[in-house]
Amino acid sequence: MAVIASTIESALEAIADGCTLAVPRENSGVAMEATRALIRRGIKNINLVALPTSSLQADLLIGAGCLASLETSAVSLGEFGAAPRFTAAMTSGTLTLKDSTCPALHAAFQASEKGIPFMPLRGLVGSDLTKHRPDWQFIDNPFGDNDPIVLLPAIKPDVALFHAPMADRSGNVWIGRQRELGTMAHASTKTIVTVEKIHDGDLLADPILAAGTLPGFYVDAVAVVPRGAWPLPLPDHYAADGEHLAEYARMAATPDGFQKYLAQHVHDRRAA
Amino acid sequence: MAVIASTIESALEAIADGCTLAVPRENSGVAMEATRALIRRGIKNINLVALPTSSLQADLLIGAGCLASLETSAVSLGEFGAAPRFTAAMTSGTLTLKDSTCPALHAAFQASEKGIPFMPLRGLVGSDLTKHRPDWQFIDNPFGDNDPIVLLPAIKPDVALFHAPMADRSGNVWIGRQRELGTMAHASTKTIVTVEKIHDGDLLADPILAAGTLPGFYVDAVAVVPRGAWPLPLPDHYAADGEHLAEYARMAATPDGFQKYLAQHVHDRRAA
Amino acid sequence: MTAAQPEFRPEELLSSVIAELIGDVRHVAVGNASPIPATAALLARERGKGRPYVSLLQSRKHNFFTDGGRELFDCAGQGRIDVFFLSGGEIDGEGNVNLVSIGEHDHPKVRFPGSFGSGYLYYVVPKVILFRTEHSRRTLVSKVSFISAPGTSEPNVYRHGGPIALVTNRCVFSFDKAKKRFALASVHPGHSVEEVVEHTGFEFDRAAQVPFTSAPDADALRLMRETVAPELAEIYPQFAQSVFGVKIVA
Amino acid sequence: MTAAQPEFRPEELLSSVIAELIGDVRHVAVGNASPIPATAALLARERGKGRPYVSLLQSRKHNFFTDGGRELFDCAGQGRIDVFFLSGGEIDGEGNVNLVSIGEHDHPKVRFPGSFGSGYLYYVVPKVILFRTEHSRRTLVSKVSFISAPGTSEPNVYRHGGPIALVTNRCVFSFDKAKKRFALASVHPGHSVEEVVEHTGFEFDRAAQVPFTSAPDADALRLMRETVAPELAEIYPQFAQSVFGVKIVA
Repeated sequence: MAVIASTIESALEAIADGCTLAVPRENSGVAMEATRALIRRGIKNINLVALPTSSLQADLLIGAGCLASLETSAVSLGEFGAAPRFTAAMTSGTLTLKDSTCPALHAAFQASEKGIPFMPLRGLVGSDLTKHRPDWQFIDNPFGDNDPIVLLPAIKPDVALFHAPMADRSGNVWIGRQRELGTMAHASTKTIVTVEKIHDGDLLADPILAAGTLPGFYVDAVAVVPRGAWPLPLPDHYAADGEHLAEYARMAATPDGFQKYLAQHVHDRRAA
Repeated sequence: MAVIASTIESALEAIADGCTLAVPRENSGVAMEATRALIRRGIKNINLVALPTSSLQADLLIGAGCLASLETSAVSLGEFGAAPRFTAAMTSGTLTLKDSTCPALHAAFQASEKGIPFMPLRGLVGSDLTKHRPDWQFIDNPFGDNDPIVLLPAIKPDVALFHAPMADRSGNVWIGRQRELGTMAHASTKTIVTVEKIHDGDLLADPILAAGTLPGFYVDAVAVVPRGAWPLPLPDHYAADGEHLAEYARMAATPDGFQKYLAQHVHDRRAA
Repeated sequence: MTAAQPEFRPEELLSSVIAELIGDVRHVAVGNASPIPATAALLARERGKGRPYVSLLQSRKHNFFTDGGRELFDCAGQGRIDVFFLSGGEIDGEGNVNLVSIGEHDHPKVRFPGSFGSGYLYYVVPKVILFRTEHSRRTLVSKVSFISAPGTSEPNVYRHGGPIALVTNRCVFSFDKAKKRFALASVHPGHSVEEVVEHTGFEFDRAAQVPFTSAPDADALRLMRETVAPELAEIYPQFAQSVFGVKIVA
Repeated sequence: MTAAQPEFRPEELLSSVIAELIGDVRHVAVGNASPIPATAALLARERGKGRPYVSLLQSRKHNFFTDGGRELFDCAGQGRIDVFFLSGGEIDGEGNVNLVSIGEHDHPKVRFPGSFGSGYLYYVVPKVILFRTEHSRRTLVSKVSFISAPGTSEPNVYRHGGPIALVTNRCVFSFDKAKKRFALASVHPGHSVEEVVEHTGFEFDRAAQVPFTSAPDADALRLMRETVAPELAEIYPQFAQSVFGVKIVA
């Protein structure tokens, strides 16, 4: 169902102010250039859901004031330290956060993928995470005896957004081992993908390629954005730009520095 | 963890009398030669679980008296008609059957894959299937209001058995789009696979092949059995042998004819 | 029927009427061993210039699924399948289908293959078209012996789907969910209301005048014969040959 | 320590003691940004001649996962991960870990990145080794401000996993599940029991005589330096260079 959009901006049209937006973890194919385009557009009040963690993407959107809320099991720059805008927003009490744990996010997306209202998960009993999640419910496992188990409501985002190695002209997208991207698309009403390149031919026609392909049936728009995950990595394609991430960590440590970063690397930068 | 077995018989050692054995539907890679080897060995009291349907494989095992019970959402020879030994066993009341519906089997295997005791499923309310499944439970959906939903207990087979296009020497198995084979392996304690051929090299080393690969970590034994799904099809590799299936349907229509079929096509036949 | 009406085969009539029932939707999925529904879905796609998306589960080429056997059901659960086809060893007047057995469940008189996905898909696919060519008191019964999937559910039951029609070799019934009852929508050319009444085991509504099922127009026939039939030959070679004269290539 | 004892770096000591704690198991998984646990796991694998299977989540080469980000957790839920490593912004004397915040949850004084998978893995992985190099009253506290995952659970709670030990830059604590309490198992060479008491914010058991942590033997050092270090360089180039002198190849 997908169309190959002529510009990244047109591909992103379905991501409206106030929508619930699902994005993958930092090393699974994050649509960073698309994220910068959304910030340039001045997007507002996004309910961001990270499957299951985030790094630069969430931090940028937080710092740029684009989020209404965030659901994640962690935000961190990894070896480059804490995520500075996330940390600042949390300690100043300005970000509404739904703290989760990784498998809970995976399970809640799978619930939506399966069209079921909730998914049970082991663990979590006695964790303070549950105190802040009135949307999670405990029941006594009907197949056990005095066996509390948490039920997680399905997460059904309006839009899923990620970056992948390639798509064909029918909008089939090769995701490889990053199967959670498929689940994210299945769980979301719409899916928008940026890709490194267009694959000539039909990704579904070759059984070997088809095994790693998200069918275009689930995809609403595709834009070609070479190095679209930069400065984050694209698995098997390019590594993270550590120098740039270190520079981000330095600049974003202060509100002024972050504004300078936005000006330099988001507003003055356009997709190739 | 897999070893490439030198004979099909040695690969099948873990399938003991009385075990719960998971097998895929008729067009997903059924290990038919392995099934014949099990019948030759005289296997008994198997609790067979078909994910989610079966054809010749279940019918042969029923006719040969190998099953203690069967869980499936259907047994049929498709265009070749009803499965004669299944039908005869049912109408004579000699087979213990757990009638299911396809997505319930998928969900129950996914529950086991996820290490959760049960999985909810929509549908089924008001179906007579539920009258014969005391192991299924209804609850009032805690996220709804007067909203009955069925909970299916996880299915955790002792062994999963299927046939696939190829494996490498580390026991990594290429399953392609037949992702339910991966779920079946994850859900089962052990997994045994027959393959058309050995792939030289590491299936996990190439990202394109890796996307369709079940890691050898989950696989306990692999045996090379060219045309190991015959007379059933192997997707993208060979079609069903319709002539043979028609012959089976004819012969298996009577107990004597079935015994003749067993003698000719099971006991007198050995793996290449 | 006028002399100008082109000739057609019964399979072409059924395919054409099912294509009409499909209507303007996004996605039609067709299960195994269903050559007439497959013809209808592909015809609908040709007439809709690519819409609906058609998934033929039996085909490798004509379905996009890459997430294993569960994807069809997950896709339906997501609300992404608009039309599906079901049949039944028995179908009753309330739209209940029986794919399991007649008689005692554990020791039945008649055993059918099993429920397949009906116990789920009937609830979540908005337009389920029941299709059973054999129209007799054996198949269309007053009350099924075993409910694989019920035709209707109580208002509190999560249900977005269910039967919209039942197509047989004699007629088309429409289904009224509120009344839990079929109504005779049309009788195929060459058949009669009396014949339908005689061979139907359940009560159904009917108007004083029941129209004949619309014959396929010239455009539909051309599309089926020229465009759809060669596509069908991949998975239904016998059917494509016997109905449309497509040569079987080994 | 005798003169024959080879010299070693602190990271080598920690890796060696963690390799001992891993023991004879089937599968060790190591999360992101954990170079010392990764060294330990690879050392254990070398000494076990290929057993345990080691999954380094940060590596493309050293993990087999092909079913997306959920597979690690599914695999653990299946009982197929025997050892995992967790850390905490705070760890308390009952083995509770805090990866979330200090102070009010919605307006904290200190915010950590988040719980990651701890709220699940701590319950289902039989041997969780807590690892925190910074051993201070700031990190090892009497009671964590927020429980990302508790050290123990009531008997009716489904729990096959939990902490077995806590390794710091000063010592090794073992964990007694029944007593819900750590015991000082050994003190690293160059450190003392008094120092551990001074810098630990929680109460713990200790014997009258606490041994020194066993130094890595010559074989372990050789394996780490010659075999493990080059493997590590793929994902921890800085670490492999600074600890083991592996040259970084661009």
